[in-house]
Amino acid sequence: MKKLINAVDNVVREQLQGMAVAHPDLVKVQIDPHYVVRADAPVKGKVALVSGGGSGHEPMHGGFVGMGMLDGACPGEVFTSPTPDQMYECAKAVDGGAGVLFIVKNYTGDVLNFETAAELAHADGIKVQSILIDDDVAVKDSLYTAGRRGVGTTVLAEKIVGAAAEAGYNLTQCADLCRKVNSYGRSMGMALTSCTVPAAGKPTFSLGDNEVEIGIGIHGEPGQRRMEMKTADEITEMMALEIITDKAYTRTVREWDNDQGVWVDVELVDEPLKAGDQVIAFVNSMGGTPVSELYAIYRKLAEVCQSHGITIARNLIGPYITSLEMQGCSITLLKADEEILRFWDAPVKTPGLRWGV
Amino acid sequence: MKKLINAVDNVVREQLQGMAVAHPDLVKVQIDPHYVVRADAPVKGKVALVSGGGSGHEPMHGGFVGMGMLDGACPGEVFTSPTPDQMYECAKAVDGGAGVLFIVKNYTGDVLNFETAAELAHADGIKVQSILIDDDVAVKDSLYTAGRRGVGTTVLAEKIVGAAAEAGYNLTQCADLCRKVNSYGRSMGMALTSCTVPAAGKPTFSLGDNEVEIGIGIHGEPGQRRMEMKTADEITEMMALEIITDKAYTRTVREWDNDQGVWVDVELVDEPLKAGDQVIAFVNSMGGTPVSELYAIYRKLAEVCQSHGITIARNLIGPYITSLEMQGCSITLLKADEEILRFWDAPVKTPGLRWGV
Amino acid sequence: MSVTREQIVTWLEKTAVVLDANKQYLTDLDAAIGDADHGINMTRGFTKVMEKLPTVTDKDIGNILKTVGMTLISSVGGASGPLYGTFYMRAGTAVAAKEELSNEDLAAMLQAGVDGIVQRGRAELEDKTMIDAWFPAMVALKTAVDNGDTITGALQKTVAAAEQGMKATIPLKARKGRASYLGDRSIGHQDPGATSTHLILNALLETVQEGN
Amino acid sequence: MSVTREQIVTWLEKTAVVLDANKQYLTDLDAAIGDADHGINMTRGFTKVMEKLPTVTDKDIGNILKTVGMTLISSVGGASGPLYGTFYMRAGTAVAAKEELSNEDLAAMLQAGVDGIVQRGRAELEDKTMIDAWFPAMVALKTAVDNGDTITGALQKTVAAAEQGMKATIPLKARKGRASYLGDRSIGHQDPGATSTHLILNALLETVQEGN
Ligand SMILES: Nc1ncnc2c1ncn2[C@@H]1O[C@H](COP(=O)(O)OP(=O)(O)O)[C@@H](O)[C@H]1O
Ligand SMILES: Nc1ncnc2c1ncn2[C@@H]1O[C@H](COP(=O)(O)OP(=O)(O)O)[C@@H](O)[C@H]1O
Ligand SMILES: [Mg+2]
Ligand SMILES: [Mg+2]
Ligand SMILES: [Mg+2]
Ligand SMILES: [Mg+2]
Repeated sequence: MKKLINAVDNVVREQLQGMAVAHPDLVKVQIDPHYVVRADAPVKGKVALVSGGGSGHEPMHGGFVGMGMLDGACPGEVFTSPTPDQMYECAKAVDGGAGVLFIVKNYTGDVLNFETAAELAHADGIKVQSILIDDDVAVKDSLYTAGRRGVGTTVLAEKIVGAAAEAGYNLTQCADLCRKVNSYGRSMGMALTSCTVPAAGKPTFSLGDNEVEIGIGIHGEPGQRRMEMKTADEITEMMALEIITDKAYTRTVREWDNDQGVWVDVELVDEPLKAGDQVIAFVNSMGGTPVSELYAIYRKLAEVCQSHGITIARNLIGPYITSLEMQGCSITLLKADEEILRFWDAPVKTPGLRWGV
Repeated sequence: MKKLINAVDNVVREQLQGMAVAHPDLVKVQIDPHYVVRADAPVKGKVALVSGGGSGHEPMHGGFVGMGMLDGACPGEVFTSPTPDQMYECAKAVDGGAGVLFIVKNYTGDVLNFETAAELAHADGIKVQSILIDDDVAVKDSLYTAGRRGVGTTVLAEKIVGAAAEAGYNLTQCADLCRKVNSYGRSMGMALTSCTVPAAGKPTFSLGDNEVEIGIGIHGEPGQRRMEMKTADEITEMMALEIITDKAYTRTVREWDNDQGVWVDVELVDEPLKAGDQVIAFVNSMGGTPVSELYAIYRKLAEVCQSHGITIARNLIGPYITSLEMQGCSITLLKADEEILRFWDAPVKTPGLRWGV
Repeated sequence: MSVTREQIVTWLEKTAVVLDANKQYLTDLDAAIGDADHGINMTRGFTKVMEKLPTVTDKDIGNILKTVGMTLISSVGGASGPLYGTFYMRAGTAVAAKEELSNEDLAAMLQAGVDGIVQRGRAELEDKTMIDAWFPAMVALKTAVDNGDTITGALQKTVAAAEQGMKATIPLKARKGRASYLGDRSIGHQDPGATSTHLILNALLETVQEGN
Repeated sequence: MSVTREQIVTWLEKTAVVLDANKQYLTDLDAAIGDADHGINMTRGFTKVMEKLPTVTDKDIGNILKTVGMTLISSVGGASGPLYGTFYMRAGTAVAAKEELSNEDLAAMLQAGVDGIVQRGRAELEDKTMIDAWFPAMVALKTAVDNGDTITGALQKTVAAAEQGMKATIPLKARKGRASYLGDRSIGHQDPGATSTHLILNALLETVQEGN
């Protein structure tokens, strides 16, 4: 394993310290328990957005803390969900009285730990809502799996709901918008190489010179299937079609009822994309794939969308939700209505995403 | 070789086409000869900035075309300087009557081809100046080498001089500022892995599991020396010290005299950094190193700067001048006076760098 | 026959040692069908437990186990953190204020802990999770205790059942946790969580055997 | 004895073939001390030359060579593009309007081309560049022609000198081009540009030998 790190046990802490010295104007970093909050937190009267998850996906989530996006982020160990006390402390640090929205990627670890955190925060009198992101079409059914993983749509949701919170949406409105964004977003990823978890010291899986993993998540885990290497056009078309032709997706998720202080099961249905839809297209690098290759992907993606009557209204191209140094990419298409586009275009000022200001 | 590409011969063209569909609001892309110009080119009365070089360094240069930065960029084949006719056509497309400044990285190929382009543009009645970027302290003398390579400072120069041109600097003022930025900037790079040139199909060099290359350029060429892998802190300190303790650097460069229409040899001296200086610190990924590792580097860099009495006034952290998918990083310290900081902070709106707008 | 507070402490110490010794093994199992961190997670958690343990060894068993649970919850993260954390929390609650455990106490403790894991994680038997080791182990202990087995005999059956359940995860297709994303590709691999469960129960057996 | 227009065309065709055959070899040489593209660059250039050539084969030799030079300049890029481009441009100017070349013409043509490379690239002998092959080759041709050698004999000496110069680059430390960044690490590797120069001159020799 060759990485620009010091002792493996200090990897996450030192990266956070680097972020703290680099961006004191944007974020404050708390070490032990680890969390990142915007420099001006808590923002009085504004709904606070908190996300978190394992480290190794940078710039997500810490790099998305700042004006117009997240109020707080809780980084766990590499690829390991953070713990409830991090989330709880972070929620206390950012709550400006209007409540806290947890944006949770659907992984067993993240879900279980955020559940405990929501209970702790609620017990403390903080208004909490929690929305699950589960957009990965590579996971086909939810009955025989832990359900679709939360991947690319997370970045777009954090941007869009962040702008809504900034614009004065209340907690329920933010939660509703976040649920909508999740239900409008679909993603699919692939890997050319594995990544190496620092503490593990060797690649999580190994791929032949002529093999790729299709339908991967973001934790260096093997994908849905392994196949022979193909051209960028073929891979792009394959992934875009899985997204575009994905059927309605129904599953039951646990949501927090803040009034009752209990978890309730709700059934959610995502409707498929259809001709005539506008989308935000997000082509993401898994960390080790350079942006130049993403443009080749985007070129073909635009073609496939067009041939299915789907209009790309906005795009985002680059490494935003990564798996350490893994080579590969993911594609996210998010159906975008006027509300979503308006908040997408709103100013954002974070270490990892910035425009309009 | 596994890359997200189609036929190797189409790599550069397809990436440019992707950029064209992705950012029609920011850039116009010309295929054959290849060049990228800002969407509103030519901007009447404004000095036009043109840079270029081999492809494979994305987002540089095409990703830096837009308001507040470059007017035009000429991408060659991967790691191969573009040709004079690209540069000449690009210069014609962006000249708004106030002349064209070529920003040229010091590589024999880039220098020779831009020389011919300057002659062609001049013959056509376009006012031209050409400034060389040669900031790589890994190259020790200029007498027995082709001189210091142009690396990280290029990105900073394009941003700063781009803002100055936007603010109304005339051609000579832009050239003088660019020369100053170059003489104030120093860089050093290192690689953990080689990269693979698509047309070559295999890694340019191979490194043992416990080896790194120190003092690399940006073309996947071997570095100044090979050494045993060390910690991020040790590597950062070593590179930072080579930059900070670098002595005055004297060399003779050819500059274009637009009045006489001839090349003249001028001697340039870069003064060393000293305690009390303010700098812009730029920690760059070579393409395959994730931003999380850059933050660990930045943390140590800030420490080393502080212990030498150097204040980091601004920073830039991310993959901006890359070598395809190479893992590794470079550090640039640019001494920054009030003029430089003002133009650094000015708005910029390009596919690869954006703020303030 | 009973399990003393000192033996509970020894069990936890042994657990820390055995998980550390199997760190790589558990991580490798997780690399095959998960994200290559289970051994790392468990060692991180039990290293923290070892730091905390000296401050509570004079407390009652319920208190000790709840401290272990809270330490795991706040240091492990991942899926295993809240699940194992819940196990020790609930186990501790079941034996609140006790200074030593009868065989019946032990069976009730295990049952409470396992119930907690099921409530949090909602896994069922044959979902290819730690439940596939915990559940048969719990049943075996209860049956043995009901039959009046010695503590050593009862725990031997418990560990044997856990081991069998662990091995039985190999041919299963995962339906919970990260491994479920792999679908058929999860078949043929042993579940890392079921493996750490077996190690933990075996540490208890060894503790009790040494005490005799 | 003379070199005809047809032979010049054949020479260029042979050059394209031999560079293509040595594409990997030249690129590998460049990987060792440069950026792994010299073979790719030269093939890209001569592929374009082959596309252009049919449109000028009825023109005079000066015209043909100048077209080759302009094509290389506008299609190769890198350091070798302008340098080889300048060679053919200047060579063409030196034999402007000629339909065939005397031995003296050939020597003058080579001299003009090499002078052009030196002016553009400012390399000196032993800088470990293509000049280390071009320069001794040019001197050998001039001497042989002055001595009244046959064209074949003169070109044999030319190619031998180029080959020797090419091999002599191996122990040198580079002082120009990318290889110069390597310092001492450039020692022990043959310069790719000197190697392509030798191949180009050898193609001329072969053309002339076939014609006899
Ligand atoms: N819903 C669940 N119920 C019970 N056990 C589970 C569940 N999900 C996962 N597990 C267990 O957790 C183990 C993985 O733990 P670990 O690797 O530490 O966490 P993560 O999956 O978050 O990386 C699995 O091997 C499995 O035994
Ligand atoms: N200043 C120079 N003068 C003469 N030849 C040079 C000079 N610089 C480089 N060369 C030649 O160019 C060759 C490299 O060409 P090539 O690899 O195609 O271009 P680049 O170095 O731009 O990648 C070197 O092997 C050397 O022979
Ligand atoms: Mg994990
Ligand atoms: Mg080159
Ligand atoms: Mg795991
Ligand atoms: Mg080269």
